Amino acid sequence: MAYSEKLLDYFQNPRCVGEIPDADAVAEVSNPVCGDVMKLWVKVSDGRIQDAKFKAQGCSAAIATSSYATEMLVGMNVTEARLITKDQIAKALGGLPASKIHCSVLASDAIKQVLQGF
Amino acid sequence: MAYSEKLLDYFQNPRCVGEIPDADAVAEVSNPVCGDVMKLWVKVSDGRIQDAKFKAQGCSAAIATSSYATEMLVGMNVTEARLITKDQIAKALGGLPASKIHCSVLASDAIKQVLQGF
Amino acid sequence: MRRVYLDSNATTPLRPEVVAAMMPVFTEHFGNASSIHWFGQHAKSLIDDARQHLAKLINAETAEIVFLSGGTEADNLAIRGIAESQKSAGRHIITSQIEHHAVLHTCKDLEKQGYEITWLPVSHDGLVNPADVRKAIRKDTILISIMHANNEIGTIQPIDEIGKIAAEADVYFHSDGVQSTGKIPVNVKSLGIDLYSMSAHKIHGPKGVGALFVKKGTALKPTMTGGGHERNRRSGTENVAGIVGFGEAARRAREGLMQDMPRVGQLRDRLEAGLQSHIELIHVNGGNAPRLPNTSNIMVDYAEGEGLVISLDLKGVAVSTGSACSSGSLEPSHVLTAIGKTPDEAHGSLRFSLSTMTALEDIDYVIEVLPGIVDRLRELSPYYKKV
Amino acid sequence: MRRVYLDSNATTPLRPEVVAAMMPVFTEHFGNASSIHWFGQHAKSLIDDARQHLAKLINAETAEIVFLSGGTEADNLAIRGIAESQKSAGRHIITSQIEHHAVLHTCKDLEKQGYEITWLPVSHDGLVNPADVRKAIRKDTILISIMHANNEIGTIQPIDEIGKIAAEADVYFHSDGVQSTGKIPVNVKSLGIDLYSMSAHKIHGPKGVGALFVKKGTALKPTMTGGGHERNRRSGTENVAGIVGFGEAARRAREGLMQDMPRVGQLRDRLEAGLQSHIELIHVNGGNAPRLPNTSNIMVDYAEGEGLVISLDLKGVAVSTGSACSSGSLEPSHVLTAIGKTPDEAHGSLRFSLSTMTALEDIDYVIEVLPGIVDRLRELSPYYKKV
Ligand SMILES: Cc1ncc(COP(=O)(O)O)c(C=O)c1O
Ligand SMILES: Cc1ncc(COP(=O)(O)O)c(C=O)c1O
Ligand code: FES
Ligand code: FES
Repeated sequence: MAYSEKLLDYFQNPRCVGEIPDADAVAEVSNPVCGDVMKLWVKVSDGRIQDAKFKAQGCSAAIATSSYATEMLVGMNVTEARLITKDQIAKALGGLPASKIHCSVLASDAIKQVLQGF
Repeated sequence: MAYSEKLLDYFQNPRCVGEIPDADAVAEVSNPVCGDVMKLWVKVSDGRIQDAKFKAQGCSAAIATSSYATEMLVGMNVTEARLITKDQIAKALGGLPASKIHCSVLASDAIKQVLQGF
Repeated sequence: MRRVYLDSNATTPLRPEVVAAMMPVFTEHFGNASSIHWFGQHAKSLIDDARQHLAKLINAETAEIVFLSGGTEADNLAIRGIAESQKSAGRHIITSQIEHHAVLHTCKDLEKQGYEITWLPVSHDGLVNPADVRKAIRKDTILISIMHANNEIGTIQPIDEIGKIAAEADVYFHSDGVQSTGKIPVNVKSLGIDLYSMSAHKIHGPKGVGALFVKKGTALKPTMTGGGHERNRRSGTENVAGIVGFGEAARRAREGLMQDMPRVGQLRDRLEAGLQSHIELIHVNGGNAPRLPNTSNIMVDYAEGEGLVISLDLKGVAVSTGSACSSGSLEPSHVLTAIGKTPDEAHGSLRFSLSTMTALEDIDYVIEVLPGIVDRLRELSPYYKKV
Repeated sequence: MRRVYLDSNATTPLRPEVVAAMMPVFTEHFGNASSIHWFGQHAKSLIDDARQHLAKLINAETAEIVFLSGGTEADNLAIRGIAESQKSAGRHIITSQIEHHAVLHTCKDLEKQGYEITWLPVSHDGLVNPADVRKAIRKDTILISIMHANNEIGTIQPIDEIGKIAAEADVYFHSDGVQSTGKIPVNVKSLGIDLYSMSAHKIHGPKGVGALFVKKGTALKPTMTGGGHERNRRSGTENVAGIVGFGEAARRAREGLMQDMPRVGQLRDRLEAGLQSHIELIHVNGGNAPRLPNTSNIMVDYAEGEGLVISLDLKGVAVSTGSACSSGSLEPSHVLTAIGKTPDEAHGSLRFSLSTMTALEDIDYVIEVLPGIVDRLRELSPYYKKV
């Protein structure tokens, strides 16, 4: 298996799955190469992300990185959160095989997009 | 082994090896491709080959076919002997692998040459 | 953990009989088949036997079988060999959009070198239309290359009709038979084929061994030059053990064509029926066309293929999204795209490929575990709404 | 009958450890290394290990090792790959007259396609003169291909000097290392080599597996296209078992370089001394040059090589006249011709090639039986006069 234990855990038991009906912002991004998608909901107040949830239709790396990134968001302030990079996410999950590096783009793009208005 | 039992027998125990000091004719031929040589001595009287001996420096097929052909000659009349072909010799020894067919040319050429004067 | 292997179109384990046939070749009958001594001649006779098994499997003459390093080399030799030998006659090649990468990328390479390639489309069921082949033939057409059975969806092309069209037009006809050899009956004579690619590791033989059927009289420039092995068609010390293994695998495959393959087909049908009754919104790609008995390509709406493969793998089940070669790639399968799937749909497809070693329990285990996996992934999907 | 195998430059039996390493790969770890599931990833890790063993043997990086189907393919890929990728820079190639057919015929083929080849001569001892290489370099020279050790006479070329010359002139340098790999120390870095051919079956690995060292950054057009395996350098499902066998053979060879090879050299010297003291009028070809420790090429006056080989074979001893590939041919060896032998002399040569599996008794048996054989054949010769 080319994936780390940790990545597989986030794929099999993703955290922060779901929708936030009264979210302050929602973003939906898709990977232009494979068409995989991630949707991200956040509740923001006082410049801080109070809650975040995601849904994704994508490969295991997409799901794991999306889940991990969403979990990261909770409690973070918006300015910090904007700085999250795809490499940071990938690294935190034990790295990704070369052909899968692009999969973490979904999460970093969704974060950037969902925080645009704040 | 690509050679027949019979061919190997003629290679290992060649018949009619030697020289005829008072031969009626001697021929020496060589294979233009590999440089292998056969020398053939005959005694001829009354249009019949009374005795024949050979020497050869060549591959196993060359030695076996030379020996077999020399043995054939003994007792044959000259006209018949002239008709001996390389295929006939090769066939009598169980055939030759494709790359070795030319080796029996030594013997048929030597026969033709040694009988030229009769 | 139970391990279930349903990725036989990628590769297969060796049959025990094949291993048994190869073993003595490694250490006892290890000669170089070109050597004239006992070790060499013995090795040569082993190769001759294997060549007979291959010839028999596809109704060829032994002199028409050229041993190579695999299916990829067979495709390369067939296509490059004809392209090179016929280039003064013309530079137009006809192939399809669903060929294996070994054909596809080789034709692309020739395209860059100035050859013209016609890439025939296929129907939504994954079939080339012979009429399209006929229409595509030009005066400068030198080769038609249409695979026999597709590796991703298993559809069997009408190569008998294409063979006739090629023969009438006097154009060389190559067919990539890597997936069909040993799984369905093949008769190169009645099919009108000039070149046919085969590979051992798809039928329980060793990897790294293949063969190309080259019809007597076919002009083919070798791609690998050297010692002039294989009647000057392919140089390189023969892989005697591998060839012996291929021979044995071919022999067993031929013997099993009438018994084993129908059983495999039944298992495949059981798999499809079982999955369809337990999982909503799934579709069998190529399901309306004649197919290999061992292959099932299933499109799962609202789930992504790699995630399914990884989830199944974590349950011990080995399947693939498409062909193994491209499994590292994000690009949607060119085969599924060619049969009209969107990239999104293509990305949700799973290939199950069985073999004579597949057991009923393997199938039932998949029917047991896959529904839960699909449910779980669908629940993650922002688009899926339970009906 | 006692069987003595002294044709190791043609091929070798597998070491038992190599067979042991390969066995589980056939039936258990049989996955396709491109598959993402457990079977595939396991296969991939086995290949990675083997790649490390190969890299270590010649002091390369793992990413510089490309697995192939044999030494012939390695030579073809190196030469054709550079010729194709550099053709806009030039079309001149420098090689020697004593290369293996895999290089020789590939260069001949390129010659027909419009490339210009300089065929460097060798000395009577079988060595290329580096000064000749330097002189032959032109503005349009794209490749120098000089073998490391010759397969027929075992002479070791001064490739360190040639490597320096190539580097100074900024010309790619390929060396056919099929006979040297694992027999003498090789350090591709210090030798200044860009491409180095290797083959498993010459060092107790399986036939049908080889490798090409390709220095990082080398532009090489692939000759085999398809699924893009081996970092796009060579397509085709990897021969996992074969590669594992090659890895194990390389590992053992490296471990044995310092102990086994000197012993092999002593046996070879014993053979030459023994034959020279029992048979008059014999000569060691290339005997004054640095040679592989395992190779002895002996010219026997007044006897023909094939007859000697067959006679020895009938006594259970396997040797060859020249390279195995050309053993079916009547033509004199191009190597012996190049070192100045007449066709006649060349035809009277025998190649003995030993391996780490050769026993002292094997050597003594040959010393015992060969004199009688030579005597018998000489007595048949019309030219031989006993002294
Ligand atoms: C249809 C088809 N052609 C060619 C190949 C290539 O064969 P090989 O894996 O032996 O290189 C494969 C399998 O990989 C295949 O499925
Ligand atoms: C020097 C040399 N190069 C290349 C080759 C070809 O290697 P292979 O037999 O693996 O094709 C050989 C042996 O046959 C050889 O001795
Ligand atoms: S393959 Fe689409 S995001 Fe990973
Ligand atoms: S090889 Fe010279 S005659 Fe047979």
